[in-house]
Amino acid sequence: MMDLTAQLPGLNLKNPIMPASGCFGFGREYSEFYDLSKLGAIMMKAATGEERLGNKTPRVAETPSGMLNAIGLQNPGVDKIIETEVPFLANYDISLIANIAGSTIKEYEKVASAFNETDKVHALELNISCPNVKEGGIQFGTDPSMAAEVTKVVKKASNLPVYVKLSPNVSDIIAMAKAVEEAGADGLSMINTLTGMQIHLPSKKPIIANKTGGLSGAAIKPVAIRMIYEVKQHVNIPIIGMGGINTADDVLEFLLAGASAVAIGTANFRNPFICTEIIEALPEVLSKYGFQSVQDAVGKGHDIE
Amino acid sequence: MMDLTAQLPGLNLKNPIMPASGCFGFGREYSEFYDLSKLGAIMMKAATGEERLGNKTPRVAETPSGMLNAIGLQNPGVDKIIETEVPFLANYDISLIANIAGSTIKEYEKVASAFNETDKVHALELNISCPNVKEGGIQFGTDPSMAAEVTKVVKKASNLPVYVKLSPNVSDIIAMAKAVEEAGADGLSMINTLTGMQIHLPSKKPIIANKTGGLSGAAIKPVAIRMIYEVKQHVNIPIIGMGGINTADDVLEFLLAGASAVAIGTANFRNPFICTEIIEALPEVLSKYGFQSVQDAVGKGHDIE
Amino acid sequence: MLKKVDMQIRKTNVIALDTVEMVLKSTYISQTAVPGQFLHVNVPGHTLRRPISIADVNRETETITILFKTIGSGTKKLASYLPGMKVNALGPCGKGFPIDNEVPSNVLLIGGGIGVPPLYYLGKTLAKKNINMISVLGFQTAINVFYENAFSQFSDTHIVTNDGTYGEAGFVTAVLDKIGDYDRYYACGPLPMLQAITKELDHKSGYISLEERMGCGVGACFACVIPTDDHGGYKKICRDGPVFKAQEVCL
Amino acid sequence: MLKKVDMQIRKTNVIALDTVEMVLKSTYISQTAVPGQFLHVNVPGHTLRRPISIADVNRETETITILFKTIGSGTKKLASYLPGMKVNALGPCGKGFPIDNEVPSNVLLIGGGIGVPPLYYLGKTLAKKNINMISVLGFQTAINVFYENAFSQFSDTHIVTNDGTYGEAGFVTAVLDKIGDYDRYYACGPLPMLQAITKELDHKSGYISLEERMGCGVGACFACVIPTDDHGGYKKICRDGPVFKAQEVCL
Ligand SMILES: Cc1cc2nc3c(=O)[nH]c(=O)nc-3n(C[C@H](O)[C@H](O)[C@H](O)COP(=O)(O)OP(=O)(O)OC[C@H]3O[C@@H](n4cnc5c(N)ncnc54)[C@H](O)[C@@H]3O)c2cc1C
Ligand SMILES: Cc1cc2nc3c(=O)[nH]c(=O)nc-3n(C[C@H](O)[C@H](O)[C@H](O)COP(=O)(O)OP(=O)(O)OC[C@H]3O[C@@H](n4cnc5c(N)ncnc54)[C@H](O)[C@@H]3O)c2cc1C
Ligand SMILES: Cc1cc2nc3c(=O)[nH]c(=O)nc-3n(C[C@H](O)[C@H](O)[C@H](O)COP(=O)(O)O)c2cc1C
Ligand SMILES: Cc1cc2nc3c(=O)[nH]c(=O)nc-3n(C[C@H](O)[C@H](O)[C@H](O)COP(=O)(O)O)c2cc1C
Ligand code: FES
Ligand code: FES
Repeated sequence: MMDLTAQLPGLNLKNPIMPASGCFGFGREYSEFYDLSKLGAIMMKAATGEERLGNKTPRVAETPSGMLNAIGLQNPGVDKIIETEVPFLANYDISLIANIAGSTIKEYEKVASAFNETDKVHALELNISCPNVKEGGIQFGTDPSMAAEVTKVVKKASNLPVYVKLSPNVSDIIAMAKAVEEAGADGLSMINTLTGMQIHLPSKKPIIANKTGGLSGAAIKPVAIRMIYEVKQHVNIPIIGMGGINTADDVLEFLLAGASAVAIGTANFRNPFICTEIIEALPEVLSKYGFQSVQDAVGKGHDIE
Repeated sequence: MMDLTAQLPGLNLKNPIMPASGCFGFGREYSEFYDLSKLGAIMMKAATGEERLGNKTPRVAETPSGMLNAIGLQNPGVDKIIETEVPFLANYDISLIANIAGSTIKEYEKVASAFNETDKVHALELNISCPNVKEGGIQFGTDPSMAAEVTKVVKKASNLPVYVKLSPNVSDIIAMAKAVEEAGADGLSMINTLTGMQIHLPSKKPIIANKTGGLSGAAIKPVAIRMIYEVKQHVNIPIIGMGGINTADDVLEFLLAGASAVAIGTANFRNPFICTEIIEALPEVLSKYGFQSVQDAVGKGHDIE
Repeated sequence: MLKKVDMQIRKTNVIALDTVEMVLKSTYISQTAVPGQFLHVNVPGHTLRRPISIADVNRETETITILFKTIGSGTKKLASYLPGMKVNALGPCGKGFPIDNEVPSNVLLIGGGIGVPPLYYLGKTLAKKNINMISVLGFQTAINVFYENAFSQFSDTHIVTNDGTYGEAGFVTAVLDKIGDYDRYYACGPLPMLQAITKELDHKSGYISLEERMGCGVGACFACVIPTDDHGGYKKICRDGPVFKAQEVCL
Repeated sequence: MLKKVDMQIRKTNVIALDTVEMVLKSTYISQTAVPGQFLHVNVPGHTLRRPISIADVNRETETITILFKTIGSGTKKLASYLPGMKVNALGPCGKGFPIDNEVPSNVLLIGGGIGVPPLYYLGKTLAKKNINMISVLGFQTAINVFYENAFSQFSDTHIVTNDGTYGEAGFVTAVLDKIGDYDRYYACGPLPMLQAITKELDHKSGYISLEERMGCGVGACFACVIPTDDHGGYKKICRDGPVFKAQEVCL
């Protein structure tokens, strides 16, 4: 039998598949389609210090092989999430990863320590790359020293392993990855969305009310693979890969590039069963290409030198 | 009758459509499909100081709604181009834009002054963004001060208007645009390709021999539109827009974002007639959305404030 | 409960300019859908599904009818599908119009353009409860008009066209004071129409069905929110709607 | 001259494992194509066209035949097309095999897998010139074998399978010294096969047909180059090839 398990700091996954943050809410809706315990883990929707109402609508637009979104971190705030959402997810036999966001370092700190006090969350995903909020967010994601600083603060505020989610909207992804690794990150999560825009011809305005939005879906997969491949050669912490995964073949491509586990975002919208279907298809794909386990494939797209 | 003309420094275009550099060679092949005089202009394939043989093959790969390429600036060298290719193109009633590339500032200078001496080239496109060569190219494209420096040298070496071709692989596209504007650029050309990678599962290696390649085609259109829209608000020089154009609707989207003319690259490969078909379709699209001319639509996707 | 279903196309028909009527076979949807719910329809080659209202249900033939306007690449592709081919959808999505015992005996249905379809299934359902209905259906121009006869089967039907090429001229609001009395209205159509109606009829009980660009269609992505009146909250159109009390949301 | 043509599918047939034979109607291509040229085939929904060799031409019926293996999404989609549907292609692309008066009277055709198709049209054309031919066709395994009978019509045909499940066992090179004499060879197949053949037969005159991933297919993008022997130059497979003199290029 194919060994699908993946071991990463804080995460003992029965398989390497998890829904990506923001594309799966807190699991309630998709729990009506299948038993969430089938998943390796869940990356929860971003939590901020207080409730956020997010951006004006329209918040999404379709693009060739992808989509734009500018939700704007709408969420009920970290306390409410811990009170009502975490207990629901704790019913399932899966690892829970809390995605934390903020406008200030203080806010990140607050959210991180709040999750630290529950014993139901297994890791934090530090979202320094959300392109859809006015303050904070993206600055942390494009400046290595700011990224390092917020990583340090969050590491201090919490005992949970911290996966820093990197933005692809940078000149030098390796510098970003190294900066947060040195600052104590236990892992990386990449990539977040590429900033994009679509203009609606009849109204002559950007379709997304926020004007710009984050590009996700198959269109960005080559950028994700490139960045993971490059970063893998320069850091020693594991990578959770994401960006355009739609098939088990795609998952293997991410593993070969250097991801130890993967997240699936946009593809859930077209097919609510995508995560479970990929989990089912993965053993055959791995064995077709000569692998005995998920672990076996990680990083194998690199020259052995 | 719809006025399709576009006036940019050095370029009096009968229509705003031109094939993008590297996707049309020096026009010979496509001249067998249609009369090149129908085009507004042609952006020639990159010229370097000496002949270059480019990268190993495979040099292209298909991606969702796009493709990767790593040709590696293969070209016969600027002197040969001036001797054999420019005279051929000079037979047509179109503007000629020479795309110039190099590994060192000296090489850029050499290529720029060589083109300056022909009277058949109307403008230079300064390629500081080619991601597929080991030295030079991309460094100039991600560092504002280096970009400014090479722009200054090229401006000095030539009397031709200079359009600087920006790379999208940067954290701050506005800083790049402003730097080259201040350095004397007459216009901008954007965007070049996003760096990406695809891994071939059977061989477990990147498909492109160069490993990474440049992502082009419809997939990158939202990134192009976003960058042009942002840059338009911060510079006063015209923009030649490109990245994923496949239809006359796409052209209008680029005009609304702020482009004064557009280039079409990857789409030529699927449809050799794409440029002429778009030129034919454009008047109807413009009038459908209430425009009297190409010029009328430029920048109209921005709030009038 | 929301399911992912494959439905075979039984019939397609162009019933007005750029407007397609499509009959689909689905045991599950036909047995569970209530008026006002929608399908989140997969269109191969597209990243996002398309939300389309359920316009009619036939429990005997286990079929449902949708009506859609060909706008962009998704609906154009859908329009090219032939009987026998399959369409995949999530459904029935959202909450429909409340059809409880408290429906007053005189109601008004107001539909604008492609907002007309969900009102048809609603009207047919209310007709079985012997509710008296008036319908006001607005279209841009004569060649857009559809389902006039269908609505006439159960309601006093008024057609309005913006350019006056058919029925009354103007917007649906133009005829609202010329029709009989009613105690509740149900409306679906473009946002400006709903804004005008909810303002003009703010003394009446009313339900409106809203549109918004959607991601997941199931309530997970927060793409399709609408502000509600109670302290800055939001509701999700795909899950809490698309039907809301007129006073519940801020248009 | 290269043209962009719409061709109607006349027939499709699965003739071996994952191998489709497709007959297409095109007056222009059927009148102009020479053996070794290819079509650059459009597959809707894909950014790049697919290069597929012309396997046969019938000037009376104005049809051409292509044979392709379903590898990835493009060829799979093409394989799903039904007679009556149209396929768009650029063609005829490239330069074919030289079939001048200097063709020696004894030649060898060597095809590997999906490199077999262009040799069929070549063989049929040479047969009309009364050239004696030997064919060595290599496949992976028995269920991949196709066109044995077709080649037997004009040549002494040897089939080789890697696993020995049909014909001789091994690679095509295994039989090269067991066959009759010949003065020139024409080969098409996977790169390792061509490398082995050109090495082993470097004393013979030979022509080989090459494959490479393509962008434009017309010579404009420099995607499909191959180094040539003369001072570090390159040739374009799509325009200068796909057929080259064996000694002209560096494999
Ligand atoms: C709850 C609900 C019910 C609907 N019922 C119907 C119906 O019964 N008949 C009908 O013709 N139309 C209906 N619509 C509108 C319909 O969803 C759009 O016309 C359709 O999605 C357009 O898709 P397209 O590919 O043709 O257009 P494109 O412009 O190519 O679509 C691009 C993207 O924008 C979205 N989009 C574009 N217009 C709209 C819109 N008006 N509302 C929501 N999303 C949009 C698409 O879903 C897609 O994600 C409904 C919308 C909603 C939200
Ligand atoms: C001159 C020439 C003639 C050919 N003749 C035939 C033929 O007669 N029959 C046949 O079955 N195949 C032939 N091939 C190979 C054929 O082009 C590929 O099998 C096909 O492009 C695969 O497409 P896909 O969508 O199925 O695979 P994918 O892997 O999905 O294709 C992705 C991309 O890679 C390219 N690609 C993948 N494999 C190859 C390959 N081996 N060569 C070139 N490009 C490739 C595709 O064109 C496409 O751009 C020929 C190739 C060339 C260059
Ligand atoms: C609608 C939507 C909402 C998202 N919200 C978040 C979020 O709250 N936090 C976060 O870190 N990433 C968020 N993302 C980014 C995804 O987690 C993921 O990194 C990205 O979409 C790339 O993966 P994909 O192509 O599989 O969607 C969001 C993406 C989408 C499409
Ligand atoms: C095969 C290929 C070769 C290219 N070569 C060059 C080049 O030599 N110089 C250059 O400035 N850009 C080059 N580009 C980039 C294009 O000019 C263009 O900026 C980019 O492809 C985006 O446009 P598109 O999506 O319409 O292709 C090349 C692109 C492709 C696909
Ligand atoms: S569309 Fe995702 S929450 Fe409504
Ligand atoms: S494929 Fe473009 S030059 Fe050959």
